[in-house]
Amino acid sequence: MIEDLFPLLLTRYNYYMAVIIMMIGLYAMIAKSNLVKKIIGLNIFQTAIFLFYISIADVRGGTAPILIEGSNALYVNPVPHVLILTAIVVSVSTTAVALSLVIRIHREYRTVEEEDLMRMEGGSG
Amino acid sequence: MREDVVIRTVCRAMIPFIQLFALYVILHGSSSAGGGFQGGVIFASAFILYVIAFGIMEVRRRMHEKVVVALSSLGLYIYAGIGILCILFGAGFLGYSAIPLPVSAAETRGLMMEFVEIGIGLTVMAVMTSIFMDISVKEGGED
Amino acid sequence: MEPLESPVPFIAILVPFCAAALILLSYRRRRLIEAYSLLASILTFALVLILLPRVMEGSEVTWSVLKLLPGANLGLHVDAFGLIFALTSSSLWIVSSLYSIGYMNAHDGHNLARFYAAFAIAIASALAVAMAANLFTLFIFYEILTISTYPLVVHEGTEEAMRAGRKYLAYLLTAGVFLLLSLLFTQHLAGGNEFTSGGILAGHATDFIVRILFLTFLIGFAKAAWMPLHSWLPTAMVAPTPVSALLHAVAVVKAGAFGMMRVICYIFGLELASAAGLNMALILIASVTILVSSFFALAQDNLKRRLAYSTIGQLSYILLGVALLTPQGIAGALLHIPFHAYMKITLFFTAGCILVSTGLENISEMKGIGRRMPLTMGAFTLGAIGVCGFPPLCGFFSKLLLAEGSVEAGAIPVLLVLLSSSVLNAAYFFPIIRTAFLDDPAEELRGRKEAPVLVLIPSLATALLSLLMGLYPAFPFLELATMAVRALAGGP
Amino acid sequence: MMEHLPVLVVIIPLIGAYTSLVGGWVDRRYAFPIAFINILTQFTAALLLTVRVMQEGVVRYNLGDWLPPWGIEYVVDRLNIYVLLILLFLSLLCCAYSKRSIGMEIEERKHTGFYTIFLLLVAGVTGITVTGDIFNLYVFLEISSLAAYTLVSSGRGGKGLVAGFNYLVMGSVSACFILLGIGHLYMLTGTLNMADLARVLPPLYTSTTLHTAFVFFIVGLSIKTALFPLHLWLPDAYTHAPSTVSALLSTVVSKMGVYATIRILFSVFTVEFVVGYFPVMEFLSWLAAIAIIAGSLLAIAQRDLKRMLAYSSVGQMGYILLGVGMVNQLAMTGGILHMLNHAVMKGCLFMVAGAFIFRTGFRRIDDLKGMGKRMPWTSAALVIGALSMIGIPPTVGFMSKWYLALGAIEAGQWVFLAVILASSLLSAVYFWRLLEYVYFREGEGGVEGGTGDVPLPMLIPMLVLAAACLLFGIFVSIPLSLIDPVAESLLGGV
Repeated sequence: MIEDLFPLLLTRYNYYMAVIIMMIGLYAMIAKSNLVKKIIGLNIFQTAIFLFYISIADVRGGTAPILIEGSNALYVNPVPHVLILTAIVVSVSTTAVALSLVIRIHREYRTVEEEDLMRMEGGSG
Repeated sequence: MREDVVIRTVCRAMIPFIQLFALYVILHGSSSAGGGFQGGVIFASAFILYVIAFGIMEVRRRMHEKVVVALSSLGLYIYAGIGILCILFGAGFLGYSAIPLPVSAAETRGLMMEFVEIGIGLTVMAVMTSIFMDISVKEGGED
Repeated sequence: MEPLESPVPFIAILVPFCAAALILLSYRRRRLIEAYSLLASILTFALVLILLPRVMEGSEVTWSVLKLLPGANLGLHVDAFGLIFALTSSSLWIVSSLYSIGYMNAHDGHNLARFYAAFAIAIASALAVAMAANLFTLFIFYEILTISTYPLVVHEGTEEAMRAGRKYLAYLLTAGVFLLLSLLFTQHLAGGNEFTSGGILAGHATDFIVRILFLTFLIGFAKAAWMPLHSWLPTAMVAPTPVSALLHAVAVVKAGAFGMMRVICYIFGLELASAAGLNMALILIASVTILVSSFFALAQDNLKRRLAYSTIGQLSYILLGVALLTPQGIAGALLHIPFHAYMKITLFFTAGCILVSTGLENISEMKGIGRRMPLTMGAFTLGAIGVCGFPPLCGFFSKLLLAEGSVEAGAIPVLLVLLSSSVLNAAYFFPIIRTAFLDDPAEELRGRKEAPVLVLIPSLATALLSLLMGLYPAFPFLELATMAVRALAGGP
Repeated sequence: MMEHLPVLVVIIPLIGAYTSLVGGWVDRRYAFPIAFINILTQFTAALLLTVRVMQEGVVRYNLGDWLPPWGIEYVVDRLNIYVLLILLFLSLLCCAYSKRSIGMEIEERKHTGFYTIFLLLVAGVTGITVTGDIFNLYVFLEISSLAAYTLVSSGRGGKGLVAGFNYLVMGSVSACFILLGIGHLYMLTGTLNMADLARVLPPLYTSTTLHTAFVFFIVGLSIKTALFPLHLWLPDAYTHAPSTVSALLSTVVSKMGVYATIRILFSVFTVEFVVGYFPVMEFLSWLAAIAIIAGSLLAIAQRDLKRMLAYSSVGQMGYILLGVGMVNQLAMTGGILHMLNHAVMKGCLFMVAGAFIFRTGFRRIDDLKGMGKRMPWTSAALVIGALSMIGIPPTVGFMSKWYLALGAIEAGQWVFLAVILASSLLSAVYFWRLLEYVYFREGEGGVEGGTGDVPLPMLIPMLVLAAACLLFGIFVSIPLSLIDPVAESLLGGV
C-alpha cells in the first residue's frame, strides 16, 4: 500500500504542484486584507490551473506541434496550449478589471485594506 | 515626471523593435505560434513602456483617446466583417475558403486568417492601451 | 339532459372584473365610480338570472374558459348546487353596493376607487367559486377572493386595521396553501379535479389518505370559520360595515362553506365520505363550533363582533348539514347559504345604520334606540328572529330541513345541538331587541333620527326579502336545493 | 441568412458593442439608440431562429467550417432558444429602462461605455446559450461575467465598487473551478464538444477523474448561480449596482448560470451519471431547499428594498435548482418554467425599486409609505410582481409553484413539498409588508420631487413585465409548448 503511494506521489507530482500553488493563491485571496494582494492571489490561483493544463498536454519525448514534412515525430498536444492562451487572455482581462476597480476604490475610500473598507461601510450604513 | 535620460534613450531605442516584433507575432498567427492576442499585447506593452518613460501627457498628445476607441472598433469590424463576408459568399461564419480570391483555397484561408489576426491584434492593442491609460490618467488627474 | 354550452356564466364573472378596471381608471370621479359599481351589480345579477330558467329546467350550463395547464382547466359549470350561491352573491351585491354608496357618503369615504374595485373583484371571485367546474378553478378564485378582500379589511388604514389585515391574511393565505396542497394531492391521486357527482377519489386512495386529505381540505376552507380557525373573522370586524356584510353574509365565509360542500359532495363523494368516517369528524367540529361560538357571542358587547360570532355558528350549520350526508341535511345546508346570507346581511346593514346615524357600536349603549330608529330596528328584529329560526322567516325552513336531516341520519345529538343553538341564538339576540325597544332612550340619542335613506332602503329590502322567502320558500332556492340533492343522490 | 442565425445572434451584439462605442464617440446621445436597435435586431433574429428550431428540432452550426469534434459547434435546441428568448427579451427591456434610469446613477461621461459593456454582456450570455462547445461556454461565461463586474461597479459611490470587487473575486474563483473541470474532462476524453462528450463519457462513469471534474463543475457553477452557502457575493452586488443593472443581473446573468448548470448536468454528464453514478441531485435539491428557506428568511430581515429583492433571488434560484434536482418530468418543467417566471417577476420588481429610487431616492421600505398614490402605475406593477412572487393564481409565480409541487409529490419528497408551499407564505410575509407600506399607510407627504410616475422609458418596460407576469400565467401553454419536450429530452427517458 504505502510502497504504491510513493511512485504515485513521484510520478504525479505535476498535480500536487498545481494544487499546492492553487492553495497558495487561495490562501492569499482569503487571508490577505489588501485588495491588491487578493488580486495577486487570484492570479496565482489561475496560474496554477494554467500549469496544470500545460502539464497534461505534455507527451514524454514529444516536440513542438509543428508539422514537418516527412517527419514522424511525437507531438505534444497543442489544444491545451490554445485553450490556455484563451484562458490567459481571460485572466488578464479579469486582472485589468480588478485593478481598475481597486484604483477606484482607493480614490473613493483612500485605502485598499479590506478591514478599513468594512469598517467604513459599517459606519456609513 | 522626473527627467531620466537613460530610461528615455533606451526606451526610444527599444520601442520600435518591440513594435516590430509585435507585428511579426501578429502576422505569423496563421502559420506558427503567435497571433493577434499575443501580438496585440506586445504592441500595447510598447505604448505602456512609452507612458512609463515619457509620461501620460505625451502619449495622449500623440494618441488621442478617441483614436484608441476607433482602433478597437476597427479591429472588431475587420474580424466580424470577414466573418460576414464569408457568409455572404455562401460559407459558414469564418469559412474563409469561400472567398473568391485568385489564389488557392489554402492561401485564401491563410490570407484571411492574417486579416482576422490583424483585426484581433488591433483590438487587443487598443483595449490594453486604453485600460492602462484609463487607470493612470484618472489617478494622475486627481492627484 | 345535455349540458348547455354558453358563455353567460363567463360574462357574468367578467362584468365585475371589467367594472373594477373601469373604477380604478376613473378614480377621481366619485359619482362615476358609484354608477359603475351599481350598474355592474345589476348587470351581473341579470346575467345570473338568465341562467336560472335553464337550470330550473334541469339543464346545466357549462363554459370552458381556458386550458390553463395540462390537467387543470379553467372552466365554469352551473348546476343547481352552484346557482344557489351564485344567485345569493349576485343579488346581494346590488343591495350592498347601494348600501356602500350610502354608507360611504355618510362617512368621509376615502380611497373609494380601491374600495369599489376590490368589492367588485371579490364578488366576481365569489361568483366564480360558485360556478367553478373543477377544484382548480375554485382554488384560483378562492385565492383571488382572499387577496381582493384584504384592501377592504384594512380600508380604514388605522394601526388596528393593519393588524387585523395581517391576521386575516395570515389565516387565509395559510389556508390557501393547504387548499393548494389538497388540490395537488387530488390531482395526483385521482388524475383530475373535475367536480363529479359521486366523487372522484373513490378507489384511488386508502381511508387513511382520504382522512388526511379531508383534514387538509378542512384547513384549506378556513374561510368557513370553523373553530378553532375562526379568530380572523371577529378581528376583521374593523372593516367598514358594507365589507363586514360582504365578508360575513355573502362572499368570503360562504365561499368557504360552499367550497367544503362542493368538495365533500363532488370530490370525495358521499359514499366515500361516510365510509372513511369523515362525517363524524365534521359533525363534531361543527357542533362544537355552533355551541361555543354562541357562548362567545353572548359575551360580546360590540354589536358587529356579536354578529361575527353568530356568523361563525351559523356557518357551521352548513357544515353540519353536509356532514349528515342525507338528502334533507344537504338540502338544508344548501338552503342555509342564501337564507342566512339574507338575514345576516340585514343584521349587518342595520348595525351599520346605527353606526352611521348615532356612531354607536356597543350594545350596552343602544338603550331605546328602537324608538328613535324604528324602521332600522324593525329590520334588525326580523333578521334576528330569522337567524334564531322562527317562522315565518326563511331561517326556519333551512333549520327545519337540517333537523329533518339529522333525524333521517339518526343523529339525535345533532338535533339537540340544533335546538340548543336556537335557544342560544335567541339568548344573544333578544336582549338587543328588548333593550332597543323597551328601555328608555339615553340622553345622547335625543334628536337622532333614522339612518339616511340610501343605507336604510337596502336594510329594509333584505329584511323583507327574508320574510318573503320565508313565506314562499319554494321559489327559487328550495326548488334548486331539491334539484341539487336529487342530482347528487344518483340522478341522471 | 437564415442558416447563419445561430452565429449571427452572437455577432450582432458584438458588432453593436463597438458601434455604440463609436457612435458614442461621435455624440454621446447616439449610444443608447444604437444599443437598443441592436438588441431589437438580435431579438428578431432569435425569433426567426425559434421558428427554425420549432421546425427542425435542433439547429447546428459549425464555426469556420470545421467539423464538430474539432471545431466549435453552435447547437440550438428548444432549451437554448427558450433561454435565449428570455435573456434577450429581458435585455431589451432593461436596455429601454436604462435610458432614463442611468441618468442619475452613472456619471454622464460613462454612458457610452455603459452601453458597450451592456452589449458585451448580451453577447456573452447569447454565446453561452448557443454554443455547443464546453470551452467556448467558459469563454462566454467569462465575457459576460467580466461585463457584469464592470456594470455592478459602474454606479456612483464606493459601495458598488467594493461589491463589484467581491463579485469579481468570487466569480473568478468559480470560473477557475469550471476551467479545472473542463481540463479534467479534456484530459479524460480529448474532446470539448458537448454532444461528443456525452457520447464518449458513459464508459468512464466510474472514473475518479470524471468525478473530480464533476465536483469542480458543481462548485464553480454553484458560485455563479449563487446557490445558498455560496451566495455571499450576490446581495451586495444586487443592492449597490445601478437599478437597471440589478434588474439585468437578477434576470439575465443569474439565468445564464442556471442554464449552464442544466446544460452541463444533463447534456454533458447526462441523467444516468448524476443519478446513478454520482448521486448529486439529492444533495443539490437539499441545498436548493435550504436556499429557498434561508433566502426567504433573510429577505424578511431586510429593510432595504433592493437587498430584500436580492435575498429573495437567492431563494428563487433555489426554486429553479430544486425543480431541476428532483429529476422528474413535472418538477423539471416547473424548474425550467421558473426561469422565465422568475425573470419577468424579478425584473419587474427590480425596475420598480429602481423607479422608487429614481423618483424619491428612497431605498428603505419604511420610507415608501403612500407611494401607491404618488406613483400609481409603478405601484400597480409592484402589486402584480409581488403577488406573482407569492404565487397567487393566475400569475406566473403560481404556475411554477404548481409544477414544482406536483413534481415533489411525484417524487415523494414531502419535505420539498413543504418547503415549496412554506416559501410562498414566507414571501407573502415580506412582500405584504412592502405592499402595506406602499398602499395602506399614508406618507408623511411633502417629499420634494416625489410625485408622479417615472418617465415613460422606465415605465413601459416595467408595465410590460407586469403584464407578462399575468399573461404568461394565464397563457402558460405558450412557454410550456417549448418546455415540455425539453424536460423530456433532458431527462432522456428516466
